[in-house]
Order: sequence, then structure tokens, then C-alpha cells
Amino acid sequence: MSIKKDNNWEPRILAFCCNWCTYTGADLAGLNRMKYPENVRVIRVPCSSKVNPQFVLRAFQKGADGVLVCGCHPGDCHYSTGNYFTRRRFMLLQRLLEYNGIDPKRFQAKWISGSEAAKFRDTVAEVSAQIKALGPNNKFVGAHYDNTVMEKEAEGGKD
Amino acid sequence: MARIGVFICHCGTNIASVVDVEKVAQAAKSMPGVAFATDYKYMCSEPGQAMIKQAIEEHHLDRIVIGSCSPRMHELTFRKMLKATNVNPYMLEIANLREQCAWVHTDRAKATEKAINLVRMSVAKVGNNKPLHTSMIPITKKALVIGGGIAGIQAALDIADCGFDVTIVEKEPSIGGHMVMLDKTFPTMDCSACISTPKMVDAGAHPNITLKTYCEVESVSGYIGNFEVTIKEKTKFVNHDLCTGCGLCQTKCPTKVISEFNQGMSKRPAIYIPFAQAVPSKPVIDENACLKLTKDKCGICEKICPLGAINYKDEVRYTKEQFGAIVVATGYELADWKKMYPEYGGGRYEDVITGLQFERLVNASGPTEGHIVRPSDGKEPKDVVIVKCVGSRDPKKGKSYCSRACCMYSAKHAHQILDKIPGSRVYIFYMDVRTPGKGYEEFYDNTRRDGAQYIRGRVSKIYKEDDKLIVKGEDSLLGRPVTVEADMVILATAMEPAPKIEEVVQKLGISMDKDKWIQEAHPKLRPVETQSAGIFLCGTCQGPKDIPDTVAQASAAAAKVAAILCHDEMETSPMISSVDQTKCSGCGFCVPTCPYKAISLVEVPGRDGNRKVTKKVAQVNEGLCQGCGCCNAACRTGCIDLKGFTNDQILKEVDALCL
Amino acid sequence: MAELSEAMVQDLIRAEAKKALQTGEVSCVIGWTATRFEDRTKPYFAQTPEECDMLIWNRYCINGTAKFALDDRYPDKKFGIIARGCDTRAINRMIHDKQLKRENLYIIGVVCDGKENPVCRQCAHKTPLVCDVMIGEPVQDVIPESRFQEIEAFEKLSPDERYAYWAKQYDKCIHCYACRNACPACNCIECYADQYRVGWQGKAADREQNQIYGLTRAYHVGDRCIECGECERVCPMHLPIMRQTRKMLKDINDLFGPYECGLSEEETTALGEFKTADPDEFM
Amino acid sequence: MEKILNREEGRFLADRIAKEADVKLYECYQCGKCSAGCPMAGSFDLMPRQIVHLMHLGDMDSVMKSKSIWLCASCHTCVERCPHDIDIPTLIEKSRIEAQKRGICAVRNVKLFNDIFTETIRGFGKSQEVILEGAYNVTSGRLLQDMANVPAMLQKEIVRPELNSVKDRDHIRDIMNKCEKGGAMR
Amino acid sequence: MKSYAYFPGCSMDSTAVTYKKSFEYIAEKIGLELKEIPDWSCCGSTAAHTKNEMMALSLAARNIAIAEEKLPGLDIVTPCAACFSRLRYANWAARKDELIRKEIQSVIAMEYQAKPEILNFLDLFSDPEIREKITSSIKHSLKGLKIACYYGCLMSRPREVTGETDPENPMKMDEIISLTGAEPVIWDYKTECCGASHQVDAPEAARELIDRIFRNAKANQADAIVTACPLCNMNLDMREAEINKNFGRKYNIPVFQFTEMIAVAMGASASECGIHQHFFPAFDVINETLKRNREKAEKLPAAPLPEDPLKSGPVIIGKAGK
Repeated sequence: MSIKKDNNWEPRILAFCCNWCTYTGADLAGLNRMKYPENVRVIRVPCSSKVNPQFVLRAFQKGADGVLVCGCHPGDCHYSTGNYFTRRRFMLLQRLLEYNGIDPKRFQAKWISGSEAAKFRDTVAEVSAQIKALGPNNKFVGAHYDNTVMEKEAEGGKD
Repeated sequence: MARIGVFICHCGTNIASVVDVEKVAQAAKSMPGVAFATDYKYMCSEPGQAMIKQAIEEHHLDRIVIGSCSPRMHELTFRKMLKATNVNPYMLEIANLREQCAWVHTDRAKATEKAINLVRMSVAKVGNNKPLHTSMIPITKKALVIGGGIAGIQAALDIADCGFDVTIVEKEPSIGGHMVMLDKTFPTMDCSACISTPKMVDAGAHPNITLKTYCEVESVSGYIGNFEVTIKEKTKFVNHDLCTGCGLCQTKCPTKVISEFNQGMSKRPAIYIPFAQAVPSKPVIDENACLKLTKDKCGICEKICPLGAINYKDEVRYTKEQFGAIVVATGYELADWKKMYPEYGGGRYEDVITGLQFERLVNASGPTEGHIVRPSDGKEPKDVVIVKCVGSRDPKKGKSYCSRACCMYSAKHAHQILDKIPGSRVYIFYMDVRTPGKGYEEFYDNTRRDGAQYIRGRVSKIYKEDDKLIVKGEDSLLGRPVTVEADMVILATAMEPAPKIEEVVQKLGISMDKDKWIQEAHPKLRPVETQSAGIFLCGTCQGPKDIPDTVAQASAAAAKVAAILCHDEMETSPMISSVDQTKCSGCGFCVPTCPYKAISLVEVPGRDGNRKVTKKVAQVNEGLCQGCGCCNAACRTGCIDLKGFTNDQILKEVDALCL
Repeated sequence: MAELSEAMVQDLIRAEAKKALQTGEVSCVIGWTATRFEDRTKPYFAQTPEECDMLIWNRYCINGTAKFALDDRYPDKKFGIIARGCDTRAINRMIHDKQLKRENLYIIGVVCDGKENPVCRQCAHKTPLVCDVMIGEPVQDVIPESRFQEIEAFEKLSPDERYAYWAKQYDKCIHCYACRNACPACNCIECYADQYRVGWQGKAADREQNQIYGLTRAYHVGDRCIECGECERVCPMHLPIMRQTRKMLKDINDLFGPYECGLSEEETTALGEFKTADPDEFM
Repeated sequence: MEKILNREEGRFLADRIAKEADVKLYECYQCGKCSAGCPMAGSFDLMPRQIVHLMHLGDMDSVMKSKSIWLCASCHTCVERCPHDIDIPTLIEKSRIEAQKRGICAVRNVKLFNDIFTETIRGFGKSQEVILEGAYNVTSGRLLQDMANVPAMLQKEIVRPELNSVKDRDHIRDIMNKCEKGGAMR
Repeated sequence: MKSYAYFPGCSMDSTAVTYKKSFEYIAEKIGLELKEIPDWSCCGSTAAHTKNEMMALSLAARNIAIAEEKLPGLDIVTPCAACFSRLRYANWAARKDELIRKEIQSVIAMEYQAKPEILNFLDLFSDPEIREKITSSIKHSLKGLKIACYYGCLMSRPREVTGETDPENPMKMDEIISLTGAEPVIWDYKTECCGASHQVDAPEAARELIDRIFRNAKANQADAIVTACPLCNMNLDMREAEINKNFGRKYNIPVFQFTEMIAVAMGASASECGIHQHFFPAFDVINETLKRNREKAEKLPAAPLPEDPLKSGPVIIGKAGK
């Protein structure tokens, strides 16, 4: 449990990026030394369609301020049709979350191809700014959730 | 108990100049499960790798996290390195500290904090990694080529020359496809039959090639290296083992029907060899035309066949064969312009012909022995109009693409007419002249020099008045409507995919584009591959193209096939989905989400209380699964999971990042 | 045909159930029977022809009958079900989900004119969609205009109001899984929520775990919900559970065209397919 | 005179017309099938194809000043055969209405005839061939046009002296006035 | 028999004498009754939409609105291609866009739902019941008479308005004409424009269009042209002589309304169907055909329809010139 709420508050944003397009695009942004905010953390997945809506719920529960799902543009999916499923799943999830009180800016999906480094940078900057403006997320956060169960479970812990 | 080793790379100064790598390594030491953590200048270098190996031994590490450049860069390098150690190569995670951290940030404190976070994420994930092992699947050293046109023949010959067995399945009685129908080939004007028939003969005689003419692919199952294909042999009614191809039956057959080979401009008997140079040069009986088969009369061929090869009771046969790779070369068909263009007479006028009909007209072995005459009255035409883009580049008629070969063959036709008919005039209505090929522009130049009139504009209407075909167009360069009174009109009709392409695509589990051309895996970098591993394509089934491109593509596909067949077995990626069948409800929701049709429902023994029952559960075909994970998110119980990217691993990453 | 009175329908139900049991093909017939309260009924399994006289039909027959068929996934004999329109949709749902086989069911369809259950006001399919025999005159299927009215009204609230509303609801939730157990779309052999998997779903009955459970369940059944209202009916804490699933249905309707579930065995589900021309908001 | 394309001022108008006509001007690839099939093209100063091109370039001025927009017979042959389904008749119709608004008319007689025709309707609610032809010949100065047929018409009882008219003429007048007040388009 | 609302249109009421006479003859014989729309007005014709689109829609819609009110539930038939086109256009525009429909309503100050279908006379005569009645009351065969059926543009295009599935080669009139025993020829100017809208105001440009139609009819050996519209008919009939004179042609192709042909075949006299009222002499062609057929004492066989060339492969027509 460690949600810092100091004055220099930086949002914590998770980005699920597909290996073939967006992750490559993010690498390309690095290669081109583009700059973007530090508060976005990328989780690599083979395809945006691997992202289970439960991951998103889990992220909010654990205190993420925003979640981004990125994949290839429809029609360009490395696995040919995965992102069409992504599109349906997350259009519905976004609406369901909004319905439950989560600002749709907190959960977004974007198509970013392997060559769109600038789009990756801009998306990250934009989402980051939007979420900064919204402030910390306090909805769905497991405020009284005991993390110790987890800690114990994580194999080993400290020797 | 996990023993994780964390190795933070400086990447020279690339990472270290922005990220406090020592601090990151220090922080890693207190992460759950971490037994060892250090930093080093170049992890990917020889000494760097040696250091990791040493640390593995010294600290009995079983999982590795490397904080370095993007995993897309060196994941394979480090996996290879781990092969030489006790650690399974898949017990490795890479935190992307360079491309997605050091290079994109400037604030040292924040970048370091992020780097620690990323390492924590990788540590959390690797703690849930399981050793994975690549498996080897054996490869059937035999290829199937679907379609026996020039593309299929070329691909088959190249594969066969590499020493592998090839089977060509061709739906027509002879291989050869469209190329043998043509007269001359642009831009060199060599005789099409002269260059294609030797290849047909080679294919027929090659010890590694099996011809299956008058056959179709019935069904395909399996995956790369191990396709099982059922081939349907249509009823030939002639025993080709006995038949010597003497042709006596053809001459005596009383029934005459329209010849497909001559594009409807001549007749053939009901028992027929489609053309003189056919391979195999043995007849089949057209069951829709034969009197014996339709009305139980005649039976002459059976009576006169000296070898008793005729069998009216022939039946469709199915054979099952194994193949290691498949080449699709199903080719094209000309679009049926008669239905599409009522304004061009809709087929009412015999003297409005297609380019392919003209090829037969001008061909010395064609119905007129090479004399260009009007089909209606046999007169030699003086004024000929060629209309390009009939069906092509016409979204209203359903095809927006360019058929690519028409500009050149229309120039060729113009040249042939001007050459063969003294005093003739040729008008070519065009929208653009597209000649991107070696020697093509020069060919176009020559045709204009020959006297062909190029008029820029689409033709609006073709109709007949008295003896003449009236062609109304606009000369859009003049900005004036123009009319040509022609004796003959040649339409450069659009190419479209072979009629049964949907069936083929569906059987093979590959995909088509909006115009039903087969979709290549990548338009630039994987032009002869399909989405499905082990299935390749070449020629016009992929899109309209001319002979040189087709042949080049065929050889490319053959090389791809040979690259598979030259191995005895192949390694499969272990990062594929698998099903926990004890939890699976067998609802089948994962099945339609798989782009590779890798998931099927199978029956397995199970228990219901004390009873033994048969359960239906999902199963992943390891040869077909490509590891996208789309099915994972469709599964409500979470029982189908992608190895290397399991739900649990990703949830751990989420937790670690939010910590 | 003259309109059947309740009593006549009841007689017909008993007669049909008897007939089915007498043939010996059917192991039991599930319907409703009386309780000691006049305005309550309970599910009843008639296992002999005689027991069929215990079956009743009145406006308090509100329990869904279809899901009981799942109690015996591998039956030796046919399972007889007295099914209203909603029950047949549930049957279709479970057949489509491959949890039941049509040939293992004997369905006595009854045209229903609505029960003492609020959800019946939004009923679009009063006539059984699949059955072996049908009691009553089929009526026209009409999707009521009020189908999404409640959802639309709720959408108009501010995000914070919406969150607060649901937070209050999930504070009430006791995590008893009654909604799941009653739901015909919740037909997995082992629910994700029952699995022991760290990080997957907490078991505690606190607001956060209830929220995650509620939302995940809504998402799991949202594209397959047959709008029978069993979840709300059985909820001991009176959570408006259908407001979540109906929201999914409404969005599917808005985004991908008219959508109802459980109308036949062969239908596809919204998340089990896609169209390349689907609207795209993620450009 | 040399035209400077990027300074054309009709771009806005052309785009508006195209939008109203539901035409995507950029789709036209200038194949000329429209002009080739146009029965009136022989008398056009601008080919239908050129009209689309000029509109795409934003040169509405040339379009509105052309004779073609007045001579179009609205036969819809062009759009029927157009590979891109470009609705040229509607483009022309709307250009003509715009031209009229600006007082531009390259073929006076066409406008004259249409004016007389609409006035006849305003007056009687139905068209009156005799009045129409007569009034047109007088105003256009082509006194003898089609007059050769008059004796035959009378002799063969093709035209009769009495006039047809609608009872509720006020309604017609009302409709027409409302439309005109509402601007030339709508 | 199904009943219809009837919108005659201005020309049917004035210059289209032969059309009116012959149609009334047929209607009486087969017991067809049309209910004229009370106090109908001009459809706006080609002039209104050159000036003001709303005016064009409203003038046409007024008539449909009256029909909706006074003759509810009936479809509207009209003999004129221009009226057909304008009425249909109003319905099409109103059905496509609710705002347009509402605006029309406010302009005409009447309820307007765009409900009734608009049919032309060819649609009417394609009604199986009417066709049946005509077939059974045919007395004379017009066998041997080669007919070029001219449909014109307004009945064919634009196809989304007219509902014509094959605007390049429609067949409705050919089928109807075949009932009389006359033989429709396959020709290429069935739906080319005759330029009627510009014959008065731009005759220099428009006359040529008429010439081309006659030329193609002649090239395809037609003895006569048959139309289904008062405007097309008058335009071709009235100006044939002038074309012959000014263009140096020798066309001898009378122009009929299709109803005239049917009336003649049903036994109407020349004055009953108006054959003597043509500009270009038309009597002889019909008379000789009838005489010839009478001499042959031929019983009227069920005339076979011309084969659909699309289905039966290329058919050569109009063989080399005479």
C-alpha cells in the first residue's frame, strides 16, 4: 500500500503495448530520443487482444491512475484479427467503467503502429496531462485491501 | 524458492548517463526473491555474459532479470547465453531501461525511480515464469502446389529441383493455365507457347513431380510440416493408365460444344484433350455434353478405343496425402464484362471481344489459324478500337484495382494488328498508360511508332449501326467527345481471382483482401507468405500481375518451401497458449477468436461426481498457435493461458508497477 | 382460441408433465409448486406422474426453471422443464454455451403474460422460443421501449454520483454469489471467482472485492445476458445487478446494431465476433 | 488569361455545392466517360468532366459562366455510367442556381424559357403549351420557331383553344412564393 | 382490379391527344378505372428544378399529398415520364431525409408522408391482371411490324429514383408491345436522351439528339418507334419532318405511343386511337401491317418475347446495311 499523495504528485499510468506495433513504436521513440513524461510504464504483451479486462480492473484496484491499451491499427494486426476483438472489448469496457464512475480519460485505448514513434510520444504526453488534471484516482482503489496475503504468496519473499 | 539474479547494464553511458544504475541494482537487492543484483558496463558483451554465467553458478540463480536495452534487441542473445547454463532460457525477463527509459527522459531522479519500477515489474514477472521447452515437429518432405498455371509449374519445378517431391493439383484436364492460351508475350514478343510448353513438359516428366490434373483440393488439416490434404479426383471417364493419348476418340465424337480453351470461338468434342500441347496429353469426357452420359446413347469412343480405356462408370475418388508445405497458385479469371457493361452492348455484338479472345484469334494454333478476322462475318477488320480498364479501376462495377497487365498487352495487340493487317488503324482508349517494367516503356513507344492512336478517355457506349461498331468516347486531352466507327472492339477486361477462391481460402484457413485476392503476410517483407505458416502463394492469386512477376514470385515461393523442407524437423515456439482442461467448461468462446483456427473442442474423459463421463474441452493445436493470446481474454474461467505471458505473470507486473 | 385462464393453463401443464413422465423418457419435470404463503411459489421437481398434480401455475411463479438443468450436465434421461419465454432464452443460452444439449431436454413451453416480478415489465419474449409442446397462444414479440430507460437515466448522473451509487451498492453486497448461481449465463464449470489464484479475485466481502466481482461478472455475462432478471431476484441485498449487464447490452446495441441474446442456439455473441467496419474510437 | 489556381475564390462555394450534392470531388480521376456519353456534349463549352475538374480546383467562376450548365438536359447518363458515381447533374443544377443568384447566365434563352414556364405555372397551376410557346417566341425574338407546326396542330385538334387551370391557384402561388423567399436552394 | 390514383399531367391533358384517346379506349375495353387526383397541378417539370430545388419538390409533392389525403392507400400512376420522374424524385428526397420531408410539408402546408408508390404507364401495363385482360382482348396481330421501343431518360435514370434495374437496356415496354404481335427490335438508343427539355430554348443543340435516335432505329430496321411519354412522343413525332428536311435524311419512321399499338391490336379504329392525328404520317404503316396479316389470315399466336441476349449468347442484329 503506497499511494503517495504529496504535492509533487505524479500519476501512475500503465500502458499495455502490443509487441509488434506499439512496443516497437515506443522503442523507436527512444531511438529518436523523443522525450515524454516518466509516469507511464509499459507492459509488453504479444497482442493487444491478450489484455484481459480484469488486468485493467486490477490496475485501478491497486492504485493506478490511468490505464492505456495500445495495439496495431485495425487491419495491421500481426496476428491479423486480434485488435478487432480488442476494439470491441475495450469500447464496451470503457463505457462500463464510465458508467461506474471512472472518467473515460483514465482508461483509453489507442492504435499506434511501429513507425508512429511521435504518436506514441504525443499519446503518452496527452494521457499523462489529462490524468494529471484529473488528479489521483480514488475509485476502485483497494484502500483497506491487505496486501500481505499477496506478499506472502509471492514466492519466497526475502530470504 | 525463487533465486533471481538482477543485472543492470550501463550500455556504455547510454543508460548510465540518465539512470543511476548502481542505485537501481541496490534497490533490486531488496526486491522479493532477488538473490543477487549487480550492474555492469555492457551486459551483452563477452565479459558481461561471462559475468552473468558466473553469477548463476556462484549464487545458484534460477531466474534472471536484465535491465538493459529493449527485449526486442537482445532477448534472443541472452536466451542463447542461458542455453549454456542451468537456467532455462525462458526464465529470463528484460527490463527496458534504454529505449523506454534512459533515452526518453532527462530527469535523473525520476528516470531512476522509473527504472527501479521497471526492474521490480520484471522481477515480479520472472518470479512466475515457468521453464519452457521448444518442441520439435517432424517435417513431411513433400510440397503441394495448388494450380498448374505458369506460377504453379515454376514453383513445382524449383522445389522439385531442390530434390523434394511435389504434387501439382490442377482443376483443368491439362496444366498450362492462361499462359498457353496467349500468342506472344510482351515486351520481347516471343511466342508464349514456345516458352511455356517446354516447362509443362518438364513438369510432366520430372521424377519428383506428380501431376494431379482434373483434381481439386477437398480439405486441408494440420499445420506447417504436417498438412493432411484430401484431393478430389474428378471423373475423367478415361483410364489414363491405359490411354496412350492417340486421340482417335476425339475425332469420332459426334458431340460438339464450345471450347473453353479457345474462349468460345470454336468447338470441341465431348471427349477432348483441351489443346494440342496439353500435359498430360490424354482426354477426359465432359459429362455435361457426352451423349452416353447424359442420354445413354452413342458410346462410340468406348467402341473405337483400341485400349479399352474408356470407363463410363468412373467415380469421383478421394485420396489423402501428407505435405510439409503448400503453395497456392490458383491464378485469375477474366471478369465477366457482359454482365457488368450493358453500355458496351452487354455481349450482344460478336465483334466486341476480350483481350484473351484476341489472343486466340491471333494465335497460329487458334480457331482462325492466326488470321485476325471478325467473329461475326469472318471479314478482316480495318478499324479496331481497344478499350482499356474494362472492369478495372471502376469502383461502380465493383473493382477499384488496376489489372496491371492490360496496358502492355493492349499495346501488344495494337502492334500485332498494325503488323498483320496492312492499312489498319488502331485506336486505344486509355485513362493512363502504365508501363513500369523493364523494356515496357520502349514497347509502348514502339506501338505508337507503329501508328496506334492513343486517345485519353473512357468509352461511354459501344453500339452497332449497320456494319460498324460505334464507339463513343471523350478525347479528354482535346476536351471533346469523339466517335470511332470500328470493325472490331477489343476490351481489356479486368482480372479477378479464380471463381472458387473463397473455397480454397476457407479450406486453407488463410485470408483474402476486399477484392478476394489472397492476402500476403506482409506486402513488402513477406510477399509470398500467407498468415498461416507453411502456406505460400505466388502468381495472380495474390493480385493481378504479368508473367515475369508471376514467375519471379513462383521461384520465391519455392525457395521459401525449400527452406522448410530441407529440415527434418522444426523447432516450435514454446510461447503458445494451452488449456487447463480440468477447469475448461468447453463453452467454445475461445474458438472463433483464434485467427489460426488452432483451437478445437475435443472430447476427453472426465468425472461427474462418481460417474465417468466424456467432457468436451478446448484444445490448442501447437503447430498452429502463434501465441497472440487473443483467446486468453475471451476465456471467462481463465483456463486458457499463454505461456510466457500468463495472466498471472501480467497481473504480477500490474501489481509491481502499482506498488 | 379463447384465452386460457390460469387454472386451464395449470391443468394443461399438469397433463403435459404427466404425459412426459409416463413415457419414461423424462427423469423429472421442473416447475413450480405452492408454499404455505399464498404469494410465494417454489421450484418443484415432479418425478412421478402423480407428483405432477403438485405443479401449479399462477402469477407468483417467478423462479427461473432452466438453470436447474445444469445440476445434471451428463444426464441419462431427458430433463423436463416447464419454460416461460425467459426460461427458453436461458435454455438457448446454455445450449449455445455448450453446457446443455437440446436432445437431453423436454421443454413444455408456456406462453407467459408476466409475473409478479418487476423484470417482467421489460419482457420482450413472452412466447417460448424453443419447446417440444407449447401451452397458450403465441403472442407477438415486442421489445419494450422501456428496455434501456433506466440505464439512460442513470447515465445522466455525474461520474461521482454514479460511483457513489455503486459504492453504496457494493458496500451492501455480501459476496454470496447468489446472482452467479442463479444466472443462466454464468454456467462455467468452475467460476473464475471460485478459483484459488492470487491476484485474480479476492474473496473478502469488502467494497473493493465486491466492485471487482460485480464489474467482472457484468463483463463476463454482459454480451450474453438474456435479461431474465434472476440475478436481481435472488440477491439477498437487493443490488440492482441488471443495471450493469443491461448497460453492456445497451452499448452493444448502440455500437454494433440491434442485439438480443438467447433467441436461438446458433446466434453469435458480440464479443465472440467482430466486423472490420465496427466503429473505431481508438484512432 | 492565366489562372492562378491557389488564389481561386470559388473553392468555398465549390466545396459547399459538392457537399450538398453528396459528391466527393477528389474521387474523380478524369476518365471522361461522362463527357463521352453526354448527348449534349457536342454543344457544351465545358465538358462535364471539366466541370468536375474546375470545381475540384475551386474555379467556380468558369463553371458558372459556362454554357454547359444551362444546356445540360439532366438526362443522368453521366452519373449512371460514372465509375465513381459522381452526381454531375446535381453539381450542374446547383451551380446553375448559384449562377442565377449572381445574375450570370450564358444561355439566355434557356433561362427565359424556364422563367416563362414557371410563370405559367404560377398563373394557372398547369403548363399551357400555347401560351408558353407564344410568350417564348415573342420574348426570345424567335417568332417563327415551331410555328410551322401550328396549322397541323390546329387541324389535327392537337391543341385546343381553351385553357387548363387549377382551381386552387392561390395554393400554387403560395408554394412558389414561399420557395423563392426561402432562398434559391431551400 | 387493383385501383390506382391517377396523375395525368399537363401534356396528357392537352397535346397528347393520341395517347389519351388510345389509353381511354383500352381502359374502357378492359374495365380499368383510374381515380384522378382532385385538382392536381403541374409537377414542376424540367423548369422548376433549374430554378429552385424546393419549388421542384414542393410542386410535385403537392399532388402526392392530395392523393394521400383524398385517395388514401392508392399508388399513383402517371402517363408522362417527366411527371413520373418529378413525383418520384419528391418521394425519394423526402424518404431519404426526414428534414426535407418536413420542409416540404411546411411549404405546401399539407400533411405529406411520401407513402404512395409512383408508377408509370409501363409499370401499370406490366400488372399481370391488366396484361391478362389485354392479351385476351387482342383482335388483330401486328406481326411483322418491327418496333423500336423508346423509353427515354426520365423513366430510366437516375436508377435510385426511377427504380429501373437496367437503365441501359430496359425491357418493360418490349414485353408489353410483344402482346400485340409486333416485334420489338434490339437497338441501342432505348434510353438515350431526346433533348425534349431544350428543343424550344436551344434547338440548335437539341435537334441532333432526335436525329441520332432515328438513325439508330433505322439502322436496326425499325418500322416505327414507340414511346410511353407525351413529351418524348411529341418531340420525336413533331420534328421528324423537320429533321428530314434540315439534316437531309429520309427517315420514314412514324412515332407511336405504346397505347396506340395496343388499342389498334384490340380493334380500335384510327379515329378511336388517334392514329390520324400524328404529325408524321403513321396510318399507312399500321394499316399495311394489319392488311398483310389479315391476308395471311393468321390467328394471333402468343408472341414470343425477344430472347434476352445476355442469356442466350451474342445475337447479331442489324446485319450489314442495305
